[in-house]
Amino acid sequence: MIKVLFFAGLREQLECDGIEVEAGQIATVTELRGSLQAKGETWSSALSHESLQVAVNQQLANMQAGVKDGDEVAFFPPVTGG
Amino acid sequence: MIKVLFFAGLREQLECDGIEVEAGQIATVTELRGSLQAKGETWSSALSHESLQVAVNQQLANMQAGVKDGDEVAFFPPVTGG
Amino acid sequence: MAVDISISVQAEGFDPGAEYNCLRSENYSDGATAMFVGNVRDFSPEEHGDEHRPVAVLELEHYPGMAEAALTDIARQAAERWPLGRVRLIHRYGPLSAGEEIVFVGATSAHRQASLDACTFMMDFLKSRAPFWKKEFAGKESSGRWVQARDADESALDKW
Amino acid sequence: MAVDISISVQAEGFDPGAEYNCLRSENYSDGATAMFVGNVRDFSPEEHGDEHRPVAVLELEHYPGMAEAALTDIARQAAERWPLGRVRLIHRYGPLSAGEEIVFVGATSAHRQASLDACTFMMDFLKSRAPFWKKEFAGKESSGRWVQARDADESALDKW
Repeated sequence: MIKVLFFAGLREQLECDGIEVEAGQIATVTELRGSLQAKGETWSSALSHESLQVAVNQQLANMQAGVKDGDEVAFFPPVTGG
Repeated sequence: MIKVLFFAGLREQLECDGIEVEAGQIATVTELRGSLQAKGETWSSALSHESLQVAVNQQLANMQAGVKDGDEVAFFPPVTGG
Repeated sequence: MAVDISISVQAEGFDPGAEYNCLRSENYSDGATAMFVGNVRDFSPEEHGDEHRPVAVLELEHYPGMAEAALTDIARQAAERWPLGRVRLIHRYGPLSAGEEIVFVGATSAHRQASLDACTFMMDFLKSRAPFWKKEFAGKESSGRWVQARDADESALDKW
Repeated sequence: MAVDISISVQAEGFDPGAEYNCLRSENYSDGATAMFVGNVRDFSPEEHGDEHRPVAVLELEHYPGMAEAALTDIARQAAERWPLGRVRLIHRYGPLSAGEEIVFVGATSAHRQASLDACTFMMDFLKSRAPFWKKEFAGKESSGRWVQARDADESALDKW
């Protein structure tokens, strides 16, 4: 399984903190995102934002990054701390 | 009279905190310095250092700056505070 | 000489004076200490021409685990670039009132420019690379508004 | 909006935590506070290849009157260049022991970069334009050595 987390505005839009996704054929963040977008209109739209950020195993990554069973992947809007 | 002050290493070399100088024909810092250098070997040498700094009425100035009766002129080495 | 790095991600407040004392305690080799503190403002500057909106409460969301990792990484990067003695980073999360401290960045060095540059560098990276998100509330009853990331914060990284 | 500038040239010590509190007190508009503190090191780095010399006491001489004027001028220059809320400069004189605070520079602003740049600017000018001179003593019995001005401090002004 891949553990998927959502933060901030994205978490609110999806009304979801996180879900577990079967790794199956998923090899990249892009593929993971695609499988989530298939869940419906809200997911498709929320995860298509061009400023969408991603972290794989708590490290900032890009959409081409590889993912595998056991990974933790987080999606979130641009950060605004500091 | 012109009030002349010396600080730090220069004060120590001259063994003098400050003196009063008759304004007379003195119109610039250079002329004031020349009249002080006439006081002897120690003064001549100490005041000829190329890094010598000067302030006129508590504002940094250069050797060409004008001086007149009633002014306060200070000579000192490069500052090292902060 | 190993750099002494200390990171906290916490809900509790902190005391910048006490943090200064920790940076200085028994530290006789570093003559320079630079610090930056970020506090909650009572208004939100609008980038797009609206009037300033009042802010009573700022809610800070974070990504536990990654937040600590990101701060540690930022501090290590600073320690690789400048000769630092001690580095301290604190970032709070949860609800904060106007005036409260959000973030502390401190660095000691033998060189003033190194300590100041390191603080600027760490704040720049923290703004654009650490997983924290701010939501502003004008009052207790109001619904919040997520703070939007500023292009200027992303481009601030270009200078490093 | 007038900048709130506060200058002290003093023999007594100061508490950076208390200075921070003054910069922040009732200040809800400036989200950014940058500070720099300079402390007495227990050694003198030799620029010319000698070994580090121990320093037990640093004696700071100053030009009373001009010192205050120079600090005020530096703070005003900073306030003209950046949108600052409050500026605080403290410089001590007299004998100081290793570890003691020498100088404090603090600035608040709505913008982090402004507060950090202002502190760097003020330290750079303070180093090369304020009438203070340091003399180092290795111990109570030893004769002192005047600290030599560094070319790097003068050239640090070029960036402004």
